Amino acid sequence: MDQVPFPLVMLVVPAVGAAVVGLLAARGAPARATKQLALGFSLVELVLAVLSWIGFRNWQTSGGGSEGALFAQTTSFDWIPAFGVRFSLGLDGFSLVMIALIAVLVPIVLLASWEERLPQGRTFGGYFALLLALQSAMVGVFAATDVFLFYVMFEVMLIPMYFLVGGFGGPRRQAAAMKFFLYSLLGGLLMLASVIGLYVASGRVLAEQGRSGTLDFATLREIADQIPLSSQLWIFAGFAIAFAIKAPLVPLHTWLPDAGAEAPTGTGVLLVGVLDKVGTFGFLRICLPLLPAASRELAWLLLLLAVLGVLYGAVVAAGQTDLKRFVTWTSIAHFGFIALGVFAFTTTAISGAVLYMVNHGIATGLLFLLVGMLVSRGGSRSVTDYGGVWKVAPVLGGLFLLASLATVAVPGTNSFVSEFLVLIGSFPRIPVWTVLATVGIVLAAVYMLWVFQRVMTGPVRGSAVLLDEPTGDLPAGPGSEPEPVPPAPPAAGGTAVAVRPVSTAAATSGGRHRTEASARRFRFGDLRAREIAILSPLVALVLLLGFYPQPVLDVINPTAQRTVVDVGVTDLPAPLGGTR
Amino acid sequence: MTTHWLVVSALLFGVGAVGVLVRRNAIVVFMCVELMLNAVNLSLVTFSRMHGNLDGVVVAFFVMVVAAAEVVVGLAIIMAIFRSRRSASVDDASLLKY
Amino acid sequence: MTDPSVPPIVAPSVDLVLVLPILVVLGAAVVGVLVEAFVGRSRRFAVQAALTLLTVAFAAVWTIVAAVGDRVGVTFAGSVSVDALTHVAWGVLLVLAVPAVLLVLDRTVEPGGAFVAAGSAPVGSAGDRRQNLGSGAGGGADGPDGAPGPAPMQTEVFPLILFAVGGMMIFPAASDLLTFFVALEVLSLPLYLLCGLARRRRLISQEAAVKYFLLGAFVSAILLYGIALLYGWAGSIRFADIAAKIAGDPGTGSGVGNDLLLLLGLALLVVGLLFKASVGPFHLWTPDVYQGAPTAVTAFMAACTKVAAFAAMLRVFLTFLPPVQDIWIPVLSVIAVVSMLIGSIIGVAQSDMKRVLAYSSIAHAGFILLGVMSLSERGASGTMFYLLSYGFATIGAFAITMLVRRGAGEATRLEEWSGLAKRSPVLAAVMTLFLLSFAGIPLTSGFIGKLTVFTAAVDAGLTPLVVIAMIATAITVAFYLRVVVVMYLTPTDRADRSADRSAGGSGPGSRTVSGAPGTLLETTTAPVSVVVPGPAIAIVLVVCALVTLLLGLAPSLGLDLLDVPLPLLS
Amino acid sequence: MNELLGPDGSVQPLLAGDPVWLSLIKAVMIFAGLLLLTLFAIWFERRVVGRMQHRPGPNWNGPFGLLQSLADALKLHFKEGIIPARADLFVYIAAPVMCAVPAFLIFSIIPLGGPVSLFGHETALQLTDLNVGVLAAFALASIGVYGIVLGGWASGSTYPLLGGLRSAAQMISYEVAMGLSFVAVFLLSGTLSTSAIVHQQEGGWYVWLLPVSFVVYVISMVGETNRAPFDLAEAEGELVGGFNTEYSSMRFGLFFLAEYINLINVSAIATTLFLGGWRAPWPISLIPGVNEGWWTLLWFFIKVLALMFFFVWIRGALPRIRYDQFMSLGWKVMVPISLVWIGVVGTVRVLDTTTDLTGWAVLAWVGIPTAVLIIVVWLLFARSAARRRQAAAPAGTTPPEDRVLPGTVVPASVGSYPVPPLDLAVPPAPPRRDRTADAGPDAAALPSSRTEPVPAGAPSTPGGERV
Amino acid sequence: MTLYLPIVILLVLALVFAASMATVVSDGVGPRRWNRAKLDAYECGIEPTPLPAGRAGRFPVKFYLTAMLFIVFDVEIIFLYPWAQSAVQLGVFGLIEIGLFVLTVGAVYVYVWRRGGLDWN
Repeated sequence: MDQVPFPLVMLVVPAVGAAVVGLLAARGAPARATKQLALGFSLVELVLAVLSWIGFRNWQTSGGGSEGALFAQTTSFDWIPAFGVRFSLGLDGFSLVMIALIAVLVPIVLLASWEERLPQGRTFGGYFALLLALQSAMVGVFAATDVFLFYVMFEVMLIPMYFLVGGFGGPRRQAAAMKFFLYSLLGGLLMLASVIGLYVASGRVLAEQGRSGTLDFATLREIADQIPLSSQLWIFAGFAIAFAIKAPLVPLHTWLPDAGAEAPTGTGVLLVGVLDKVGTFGFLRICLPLLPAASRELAWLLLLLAVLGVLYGAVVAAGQTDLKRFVTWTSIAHFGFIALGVFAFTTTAISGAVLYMVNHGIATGLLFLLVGMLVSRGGSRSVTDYGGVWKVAPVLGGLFLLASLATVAVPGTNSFVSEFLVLIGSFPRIPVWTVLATVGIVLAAVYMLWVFQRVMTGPVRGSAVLLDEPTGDLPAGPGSEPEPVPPAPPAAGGTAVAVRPVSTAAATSGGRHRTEASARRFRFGDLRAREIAILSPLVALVLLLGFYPQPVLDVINPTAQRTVVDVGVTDLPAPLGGTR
Repeated sequence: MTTHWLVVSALLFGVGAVGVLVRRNAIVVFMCVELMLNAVNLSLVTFSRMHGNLDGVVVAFFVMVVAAAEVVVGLAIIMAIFRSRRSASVDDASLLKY
Repeated sequence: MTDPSVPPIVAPSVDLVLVLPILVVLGAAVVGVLVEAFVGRSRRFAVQAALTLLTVAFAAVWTIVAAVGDRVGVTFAGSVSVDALTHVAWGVLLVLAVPAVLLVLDRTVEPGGAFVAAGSAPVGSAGDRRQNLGSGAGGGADGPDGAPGPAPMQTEVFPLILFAVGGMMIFPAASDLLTFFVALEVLSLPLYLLCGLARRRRLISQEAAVKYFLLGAFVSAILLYGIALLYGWAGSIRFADIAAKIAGDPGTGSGVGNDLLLLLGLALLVVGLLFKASVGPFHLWTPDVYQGAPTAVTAFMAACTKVAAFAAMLRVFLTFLPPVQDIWIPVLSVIAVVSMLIGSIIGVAQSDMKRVLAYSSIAHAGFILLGVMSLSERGASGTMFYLLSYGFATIGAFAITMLVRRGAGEATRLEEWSGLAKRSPVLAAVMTLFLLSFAGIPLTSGFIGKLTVFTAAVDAGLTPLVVIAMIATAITVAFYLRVVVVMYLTPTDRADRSADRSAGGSGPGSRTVSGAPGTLLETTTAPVSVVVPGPAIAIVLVVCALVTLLLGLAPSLGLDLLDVPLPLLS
Repeated sequence: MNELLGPDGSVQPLLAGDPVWLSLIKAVMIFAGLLLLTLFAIWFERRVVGRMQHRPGPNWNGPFGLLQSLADALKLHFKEGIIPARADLFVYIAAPVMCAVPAFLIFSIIPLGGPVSLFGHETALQLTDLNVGVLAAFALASIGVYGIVLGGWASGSTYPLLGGLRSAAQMISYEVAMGLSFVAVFLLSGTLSTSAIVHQQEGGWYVWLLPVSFVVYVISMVGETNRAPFDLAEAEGELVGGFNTEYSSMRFGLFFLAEYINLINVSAIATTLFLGGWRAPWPISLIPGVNEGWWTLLWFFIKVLALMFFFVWIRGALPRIRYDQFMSLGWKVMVPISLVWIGVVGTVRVLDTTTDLTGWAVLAWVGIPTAVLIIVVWLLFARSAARRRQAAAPAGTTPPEDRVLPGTVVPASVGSYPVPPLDLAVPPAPPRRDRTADAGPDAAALPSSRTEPVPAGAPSTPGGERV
Repeated sequence: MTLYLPIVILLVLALVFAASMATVVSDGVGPRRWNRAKLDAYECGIEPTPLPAGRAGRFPVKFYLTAMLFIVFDVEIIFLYPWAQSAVQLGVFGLIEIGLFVLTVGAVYVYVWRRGGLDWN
């Protein structure tokens, strides 16, 4: 059980699922069947993740990690012998938690997308197949223990994501998808250059032992110190740019708000919640252990970017009026924190960073889904089109508050633990950066609460209010009609559904403030039971990890320790005694 | 003495090359190319004499053949375009410039 | 009178078995000419097509057998060198030639074949229209109403292709300057002609031919001058002698004058080669010719000519350049960068499918040049792998270009491809695969090609170039993506959709263009339609897609076969 | 004396010692001689033709009218040199020069005689002796074609243009046959030097060994010189005066001069290559001393004169043939015959000298394949001729024809006699005058424009391209 | 080189003669009587065709074809001459090679013949 190659299985299952669902959809299978099938596959994946977790824990507790074996549940076979490339998968603490996060998020995303309004001409079969394909690729990225395989999966991940954003997103989806793809691809190609460089550099080192170059993680890690610093710096640069684009760190972040905003809600969750973590994960997986000298040398630069991201992301987020863009900007700030933790080079900070990756996925996922539900009701992404939603939809408002608090990292939510760990872990080594980043926390509270206040509190207005014109097909009240209200008739051109906020008309006609009396004819109702059910796992996780993060930290910590050792710095204890 | 021939050949080659670049009529361009080929032949033969082996002369022979084959192919193509549009000027053929 | 100073002529040793594939191909070409002369018009097409296919296939098989059996050697008095590089080049070339020939012989897309039936009929004349509309001389595919269809194509195309293939095979094997030059011409001349033989859009086609021919002849002359100068410098036309002289010359040259000859000679030679491979600033012909030539020929050129040119470049570079690489690598670097950037940046602005592919080929030429420049075993085999993967993808892409039609002609404008994914999802998916391969996305053969070539380049210390190549790749992806966007994410316009419905019921083998005269006219109002591919194109598409995928998933299959050990024989 | 000969018997070493003044004298002599010979040849031709036609020919100026040509030439000098308005001035003037100069030069490699002593200097009766002598002559002859075609073109007039083209086509066509006929000679002689070839004919003239080559050469030399019965370029009935229609005065005179010098040239080459050059003919050659010194000049000119008589003879005897017959003869008869003949000669020569086969074996090796080849070709011809006859037969009995010419109208119901094509309607305007009418269909091939639909039942135009 | 000198001498002689005949004699010695009709193209007294063939008009294609054929065969001759000169030295090998060469050109010849390239009508 311990050494069952779960990663491989978890890579294959969604891939097969994607193929099956895609084929069925192409053959005209009913949408419902394809949806259920896709959900089935994702649930299987979830079960596998749980089993894998258990197996990993067993392996860990039985001392598996201490005998030099870096990875559990490995699979490895020759792929391209000419390049010393092997198809090898395995799990360590970092990858396990990320894969678990994916496994949790994907079923939720599928369920949340159950009634998504797809652009004309698109089918659920295609959508879900692409989501599954994306899941497979993401599992591959996190589980890859060969740098080459990592790169391959890194690139392959782009394609389903590209089609998800470009094919199923909002009105400006094509430009956004293109921007996303080109950014990522450019990063990916620079990374390819670095992969090649790493291979060549390893070849030079290994040639002395009569071996040819390799891209195997374990081998590379052993010889990491023998690669000359000058080479390391170049190689590091390529990887770092790729990961900084992916993460995204500030000067390279501009694709994310567009892609995140235009992506359909479910896709956005995966994009912000998981996909972007590949960047920070890459730093941990490749830059730190394999290029330690360069990492030490260039840590200041990444830290600078991280802090910049924290502050800039927070400031810009505060200025956003588009809800989805707002969420992506908050994420940019959070990624700054994660990067800060990564490049602090202490076990606590790194553990915190990894935990932050998980927590951010959960919290932002929740927030994103909530925003999605709100937008699908209100038909507008603009903050100004909402007001007093809480009064109309108290459950939605409550959960939104929880998600906001989690995002701001209020104690008791999961983000608090990770943010705290990052900050106290970083402080001993990089006090100045840490203090600067702390400012971001304050800013986060400002922007988050401000948005919350504008959307949820105050008088009911904007999209929440029914129009004066009675249109027969409107839902009479909450919960009576499962189908969300169509925001607008489909555009005649058949292109993307041009969502014009219904409120515009209302706003100009002066019907802005309504009395409480008309609140029963609100345009949209509160969350329905199934929506609550969909969100409840995330809510549970937010709270659970807020109070008891130890199981996750147990998984992460050994790997974090190892990583710090790999970087070649002495670990600095956190001032408050760490978390172990 | 022989280097003079090389200079002549280079000059001829240059004249041909300039002709190709400057002239617009397909047939004239084509003739300039032939001039270039023959200029090369001159150098080949000169070099052959300088080195005292026959390689250059043999190459020159084959160059003649190739030139001839080029003439045939070129005439065929130019003739075809000439029949289609009644002009042999490269300038007139401008469908592909956009 | 015989000069006593001239040594007596000695008959050179000739190993015919070594060069058998060349002999077979060229022999079959000659037989093809005779077939034109003697076989009746109605049977000519079948005979020619079979002859060409079988010949190429036989040569391919023989090459593989010979390569596996490691039959190597230098023959014809040192002018032809059949070594691993030659075998690999032949193998790649012939393997690519088979699908290219299949495209050429397809007659389902264009009734009567994609080539002109009577090249001598003036464009637009009554005779010209007659040959395209039917009721011309019989023998072509008959229309549904029993009236004779368009006149069958000129089958001289097949011998021409065989001659070109023959030349392409000699080119990388040539190990003296004379053979080199002759091979270059043997491969070029048929191509010039083939470019001008399109059935549709003949004016553009002929213009492409003239353009290609004039530029090609000009560059041949330049290359020839390079040959003359090299000979003048070394006193021998054999590669081995020249290489020995270069290597043996301390500091490359005893005097400035001599150095100048070597430098200029090599430079001009290289220019010629780069032109043929449509690299960098020597690419000017490429977009026009690719656009104008019949699409099948374009595919053939894009795939096979590149193989021949780069393989020859490998031999020339590997033979001559190592001692003087300090001078040459910077120059070539600039060229490679220019090629990559021209191809990628100008390509972004293109709106014609064939031109997009042409600029893509220019960019790819720049990438491939990196592999050649690394002057190593890995570089050589990487180059060949790249050519193989690029060749299959490009043939496949052009095959799909053949299928998308408006009226009677090909619909090559990008906007005409909008919504292709809805119309024919499989074609769009396959096209996407090819485009991803061009873009170098992992799990496609193009990625492995890039990987091998770039690895070799990094190994050779060309890291900055690789970085630029990566950026260029990213730019090229922009225009590949545009095609994908157009196919998948752009809806078709209404007129097309209605036409699609009416033509939608076309079963296998039937054509969406009707055979009735008057409807075949190329007009902008005609709907865009997708032809159901006939067996030949279907095979090509399947093979290209499979190879692209297979080499992406399991590249060792190809990489191991394409090993080029150094040094080369000469 | 033999040490002054090259290894293959050429007189190159001998001539290499010529001082410049001697070359100059020789050049002047050849130049003057050719002019005189031309005057003589014109007179000769007119006299002989006159005799053949039962009339006296020129007999007024000088003894036997010998000065008639001179009078004609002088008259030409005093004629007005017209330059047509549409002529391309430079080329128009240069063309006759281009025609005449190579004609003079060809004679420089002809061995007029054997080694003699000239002004106390041992030399040969030959201006120069190149080791590519025949090739040089061949090349110079080709340059003459330029003069003709350019002259026709530069006149800016239709008839000269067509005449020039015709004569260029004719000359290059026969040049191929001529060139091929030389190959057999080189095979036997192993050299291209004219004097060496003459030297090697000591044992026997090549005309006996290579009769086929000789015949081919003689026919092609008539074609090459545009002489009757092959004088199609100047066919007065068809093309007025051919390429020189627009020429007058001595520019015309130069063309005329060139034609006659070429006549002498080809005769001289025939003499050199096939008729033993300056060697005395057989019975006379038995007399000792006739093949030496200045006697040789005599034998040479006798042979040349004999050939010229032959020229005149056939002019007087044969009618002008049709152009297609003429080209067919050149391309379809002389070329294949030459090729086969070269094959035969080459094989015999190579097998005979490089292998130890006996004479009979060689003959078998060569003869059997040749015989087979000839039989096969003959059978093929017989078949295709039969087929052609069949095709010409009434259509009712014609089996479906394989090689239908596109554009030929094969009426569905034909009587037993040919029906004229039904599309002889006269077009409203000649296409050449109406350029805009052409632009329409041309543009139609563009993707963006619309082609005119073919009118239903549009008549097909006959002719055009073949399959 | 000295072997070519006599040719140059003869060339100069002939050139001077021909050039003087074509220019000085033709244009200087004879009378000059201007007449518009005289300078027109000669077409048997009829009005000359406005566009004479060849300048802006067209040559009959047949002549191009002949030119191409000539080139092909001239090339053949280029190779036959050296072989003929050295046939004995090259021996059977040379014979076979030239045979193949002639056969190749022969294939073209047959092709042209069968396709009517040699027919004039």
